[in-house]
Amino acid sequence: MTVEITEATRFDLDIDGPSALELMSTIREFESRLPTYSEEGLIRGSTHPSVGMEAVAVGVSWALRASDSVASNHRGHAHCLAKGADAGRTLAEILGRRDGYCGGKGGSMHIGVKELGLLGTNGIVGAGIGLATGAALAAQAQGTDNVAVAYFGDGATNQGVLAEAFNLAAIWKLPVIFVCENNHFAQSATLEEMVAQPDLRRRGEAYGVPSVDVDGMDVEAVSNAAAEAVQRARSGQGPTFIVADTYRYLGHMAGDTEIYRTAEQVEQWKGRDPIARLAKRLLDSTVLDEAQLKAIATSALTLVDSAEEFAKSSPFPDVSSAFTQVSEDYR
Amino acid sequence: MTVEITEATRFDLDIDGPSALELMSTIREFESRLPTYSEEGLIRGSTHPSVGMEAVAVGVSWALRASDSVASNHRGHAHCLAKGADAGRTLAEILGRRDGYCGGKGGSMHIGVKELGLLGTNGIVGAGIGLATGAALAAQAQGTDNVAVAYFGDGATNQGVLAEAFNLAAIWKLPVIFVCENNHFAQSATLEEMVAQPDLRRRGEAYGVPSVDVDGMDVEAVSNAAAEAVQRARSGQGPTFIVADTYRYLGHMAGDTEIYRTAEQVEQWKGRDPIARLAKRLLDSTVLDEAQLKAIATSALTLVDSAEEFAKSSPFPDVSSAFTQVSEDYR
Amino acid sequence: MNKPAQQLTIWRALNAALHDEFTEDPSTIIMGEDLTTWGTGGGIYGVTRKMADVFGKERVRDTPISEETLISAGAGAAMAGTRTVVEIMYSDFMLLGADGLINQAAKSRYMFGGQFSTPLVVRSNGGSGIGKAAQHSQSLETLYAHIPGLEVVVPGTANDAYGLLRSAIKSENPTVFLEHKALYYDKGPVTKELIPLGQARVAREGKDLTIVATQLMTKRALEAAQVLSAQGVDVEIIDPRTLYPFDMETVFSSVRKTRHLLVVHEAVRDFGWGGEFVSNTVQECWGELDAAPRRMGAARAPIPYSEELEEAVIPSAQNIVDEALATVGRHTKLTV
Amino acid sequence: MNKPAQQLTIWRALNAALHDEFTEDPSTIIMGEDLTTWGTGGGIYGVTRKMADVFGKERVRDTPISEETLISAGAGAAMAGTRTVVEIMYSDFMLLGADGLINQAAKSRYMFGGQFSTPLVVRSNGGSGIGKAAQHSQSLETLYAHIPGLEVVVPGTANDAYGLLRSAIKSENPTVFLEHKALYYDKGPVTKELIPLGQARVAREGKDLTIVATQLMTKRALEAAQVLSAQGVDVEIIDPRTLYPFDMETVFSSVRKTRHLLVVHEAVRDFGWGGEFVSNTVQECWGELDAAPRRMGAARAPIPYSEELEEAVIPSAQNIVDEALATVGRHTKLTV
Ligand SMILES: Cc1ncc(C[n+]2csc(CCOP(=O)(O)OP(=O)(O)O)c2C)c(N)n1
Ligand SMILES: Cc1ncc(C[n+]2csc(CCOP(=O)(O)OP(=O)(O)O)c2C)c(N)n1
Ligand SMILES: [Mg+2]
Ligand SMILES: [Mg+2]
Repeated sequence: MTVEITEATRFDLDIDGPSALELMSTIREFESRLPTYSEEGLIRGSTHPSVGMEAVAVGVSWALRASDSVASNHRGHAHCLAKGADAGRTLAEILGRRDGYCGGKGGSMHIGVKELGLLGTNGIVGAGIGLATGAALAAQAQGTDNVAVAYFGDGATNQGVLAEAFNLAAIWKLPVIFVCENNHFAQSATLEEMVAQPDLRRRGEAYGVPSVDVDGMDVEAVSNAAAEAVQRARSGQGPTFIVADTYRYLGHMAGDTEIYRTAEQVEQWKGRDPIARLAKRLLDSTVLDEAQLKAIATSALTLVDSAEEFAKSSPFPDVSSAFTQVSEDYR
Repeated sequence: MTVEITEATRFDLDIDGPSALELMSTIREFESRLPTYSEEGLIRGSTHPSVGMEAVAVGVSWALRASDSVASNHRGHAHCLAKGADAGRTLAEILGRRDGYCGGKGGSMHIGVKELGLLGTNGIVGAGIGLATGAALAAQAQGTDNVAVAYFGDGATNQGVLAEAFNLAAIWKLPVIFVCENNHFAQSATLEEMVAQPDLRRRGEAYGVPSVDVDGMDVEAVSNAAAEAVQRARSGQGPTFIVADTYRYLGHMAGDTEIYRTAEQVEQWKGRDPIARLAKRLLDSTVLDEAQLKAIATSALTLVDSAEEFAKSSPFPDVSSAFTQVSEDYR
Repeated sequence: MNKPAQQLTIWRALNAALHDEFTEDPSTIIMGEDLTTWGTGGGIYGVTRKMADVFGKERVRDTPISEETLISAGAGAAMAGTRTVVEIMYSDFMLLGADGLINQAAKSRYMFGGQFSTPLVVRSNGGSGIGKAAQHSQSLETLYAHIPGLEVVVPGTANDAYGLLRSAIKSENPTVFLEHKALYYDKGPVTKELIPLGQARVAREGKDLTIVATQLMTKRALEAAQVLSAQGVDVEIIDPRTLYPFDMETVFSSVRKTRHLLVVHEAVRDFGWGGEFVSNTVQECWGELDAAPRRMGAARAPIPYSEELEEAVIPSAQNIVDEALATVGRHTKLTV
Repeated sequence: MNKPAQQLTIWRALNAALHDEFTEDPSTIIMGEDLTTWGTGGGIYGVTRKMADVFGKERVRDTPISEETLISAGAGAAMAGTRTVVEIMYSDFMLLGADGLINQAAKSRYMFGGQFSTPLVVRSNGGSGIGKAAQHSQSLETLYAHIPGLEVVVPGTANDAYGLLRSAIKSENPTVFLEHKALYYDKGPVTKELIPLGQARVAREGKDLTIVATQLMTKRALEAAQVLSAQGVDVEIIDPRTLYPFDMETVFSSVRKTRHLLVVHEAVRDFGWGGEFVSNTVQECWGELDAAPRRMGAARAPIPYSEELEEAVIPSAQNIVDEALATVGRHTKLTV
């Protein structure tokens, strides 16, 4: 029952099997620890946990392969882990360590992994949208059938780049999947106050991008929508916009006073918890029994424990590295 | 029958009367002469004539008053003239003369007239959209019932700023009217190639902005749509998006080879000519007779003749003015 | 005119300036992301605290994440007669609104022949030091100082923050007002007097070397001055406070006295604003300099995340000491 | 290696460079507005002529007016392994894509610890002189030179245009390639050899004064040199060709010979790149300078439309003569 979140194994595993559950549980555990690391001073700057939103990254990634590109946002660890990033190296980056994917230069908001097609988590809300559109353009121009995914939040849908990218992707039929994680808040701003037309799908449709709503708390639903979108993209039929209805259980980042929402609302959403839901489904359909479920939970814990150990014991980068890798000096 | 295009007289005149015709005829004559000025070297840089598109500026302006703001684009002389700008001073600016509205510093793409609420023609495609949205915000925040108009082309609808402004105007119910002059080309790019969803109205609707199509070759239709939009804006009900179907008869600017369209297409559109159409309507309904029509044509000619004379005889600005008016030195 | 000074943190001083200016001038508005709903209701660093309560949601607006339009609409609102403050959460994001700032606001007075004023203030924060990494830590003030029509303010103390913010809002010109994210909790006396843009502040008097520095670098230069003083180098520190308009006269007269100049900024050294100060000084004070003026700035690298790396790319107090000694020709201690 | 030189206009040389590079490397693409449908099918200044015919619409793409996404998608395509050229019609419009260039492309290698190359070239034109007014005439190269991770190329001759564009496309780093709109029809010999980024060109040899200038200013400096020569001042002219990487060594060794430096650019003088060259030279060549180095640049004003005004705000050959005389201490002719 131990599942390592590595590129090699992950894609063999069926969505109906235990691995989606394990991956979601691992991400949950991983992300849940971040506030503590922040409090302990292990994390500097901002880190944005995605607890509650695991089904989106996992569901989408199920349809992807290593050569596909992903451009993520500030709340992006789940996107990385689901695409196959190693939890230890991801956390090491978040803690600014030498063994982090970027040698500690990037941190939580700048985790890129070239061999996994991860074009980076991103500190600029909306910026990944342009990058993914470009990766899709590259795939198309080079004649591969790779696709690209842009993950972004409801808040990012108010950035003009999304409209531009929708249009460009639509006219060129670029193989890009725009995934909006609509968690109803942009930092402290509520979706209701920040948009007048809450049916975000219509933004994609207005530019000619086929657009679907999906229950972002249901990994199977996400994975089905993503599979369809990826299939469309791979076969040259162009982009899709997926709006996943989801929620973040924790604050926007460490120190969030959360004056913009009620504790009741958070509890209500927990009633739709994607992990509990999948677990119940697997149990009900006798794919797994209670003992196996427990084993999965334990294994997630173990995996994150060892990631933590790995990251914490990784040394800080050598100071000289601050001055290298700015440009390739090919001359 | 002489109508001076000045703020004072224009707004008293009824759309069914001769003045809309006179204004359109004047704009037509004014704009038709630009290519010649360019060839003669009287105009430097780029000038974009709007021959064929007169009904939009005139129809929209009919609903406006002097205190309303207008942010225009690169093809903006008609917007200025229709808002009440003096033809002589406008042309003087286009020719870079001292008596131009901006003392020759602006030129065709930067004609602003503060007392008419003209926030400028603009060299950056899409930029006027943000400016008009801001003017509407100012009107709302100061508690006036002024409105703001942004004029832009079909090409500009692919700039992200439009999506952002739609959203902002919709959530705040800003008194702004977004007027798209859809003339089917953006420089040499056809609308069909540059958008996948040609129903541009849907872009406004997707953000919660009430959106209408209008025949941009029919000044009455435009003016009705604009009146409704302005009424909505003045009464606190927020923005409207008007998509006016229109066409430019001349090239994008001087030197355009027009390889992107056929002469037949141009001729076809001339069959819907807004000036001929209004003239016929006024004749049919016996508002005007042939003699009066002729007088209007003559008067437009005379007015533009004298504007030309005024502009050409205006001296070039004093060189020292190149260094002034960069900032207010209030210290 | 000397009112009794209060001790305030920089964020409090900024908050007070906004409150006072909004009280005085009802044509002011402010907009930005999370201005009224974050933290205790005062934006990401608290600067807009209680603004909405006092002035209402019509004048104090939470916005969507649409920086391009916030800035260009800010320009339009200002041209239409409303004194507009736009808060951009981090100055790195101002790049999304570069068209509104550089192509529109900065040029609106000139292009239209002097008809329009554009009383727009774009407030934001720059600087590194708290682990926000490459896209939340840049010091990009030089970009704006290069653009005719823009004013650029970089306050480094609570008093300057208060007095300059009020002047910036009163200014008829578009102003980029860049706070420093690592200094918001720095405390200092605030007299609540207006400070005109374009007047440098002598942060320390001295006779051997003029150091020009802003914000965090002024603080570090002051630390360095202690060390240098013990080594017999008496440093004068000038904080220009505004990069444009700039007050070169104060720099020139200082250099005429000290005969040595070192400019220190957190902006990247290459093509940073230090070059402007050095070049002007060289031209103006050629015969009065005893040695070549020098410049320090961030390394030519983005700001890295990991703490020691972040520290390494910007000048430390020790770096300043070393470079100061090199400037006055005492190379023994030079380690960088 | 000396191939026979052809006489080509700059736009032709650029067009040839694109054709040659696209032929050699199938992983190249180019996109921009009106690239294939304007004029005789070659973009606003003809630079992409016949590209679509030869390389197809998959690699040569007409785009909507969406500069922000063109540049950020260009960055993404480059990170994903495609050598991407983005043509922006006028460099003023690049500001709409400042995030993609400055926050994304420039930092992608560093932030991610060296994993990614971003072979993106953003081609555009700057400069004034043809009446395009405030929003189509800026010389904004300094902004990009200040950003770590970006390369900045400012070719002034047909040969440089060819050789540097090919090198820029081959570069693994994001490059801002700024042509000059008033020089597209200038003709010159083109050897079709690659020119590495970071090597200055000595445009004229001389012994009394070093003038550093690019593009239109190099031309004017050459004119000025004729006049100065008649007055007994022998000018050496150095065209850096790339602002980053920069070749200060060539400037230093010239200054060591001439003992005088004047930097002339069309960018606004205040906070322009001249300050970098002056400051570096002062620091490096302190004892070898006979007079204070000077800088010239555009006035602190937007570019006005009317012809005489436009001419007035940027340095003329006569201005350069006057300033050169002032630099070498011959003040008699100084009229500015
Ligand atoms: C361009 C830009 N503007 C503002 C911010 C500050 N910021 C970071 S995350 C965030 C909210 C984003 O909301 P959303 O896109 O819905 O994503 P979520 O955090 O809800 O996952 C904001 C305003 C930023 N990083 N970049
Ligand atoms: C930001 C920007 N991009 C490109 C241009 C060059 N340009 C000027 S007008 C134009 C076409 C605009 O088309 P549209 O908006 O439909 O207006 P039209 O000219 O058809 O009236 C282009 C590409 C510009 N001026 N600004
Ligand atoms: Mg959200
Ligand atoms: Mg059009």
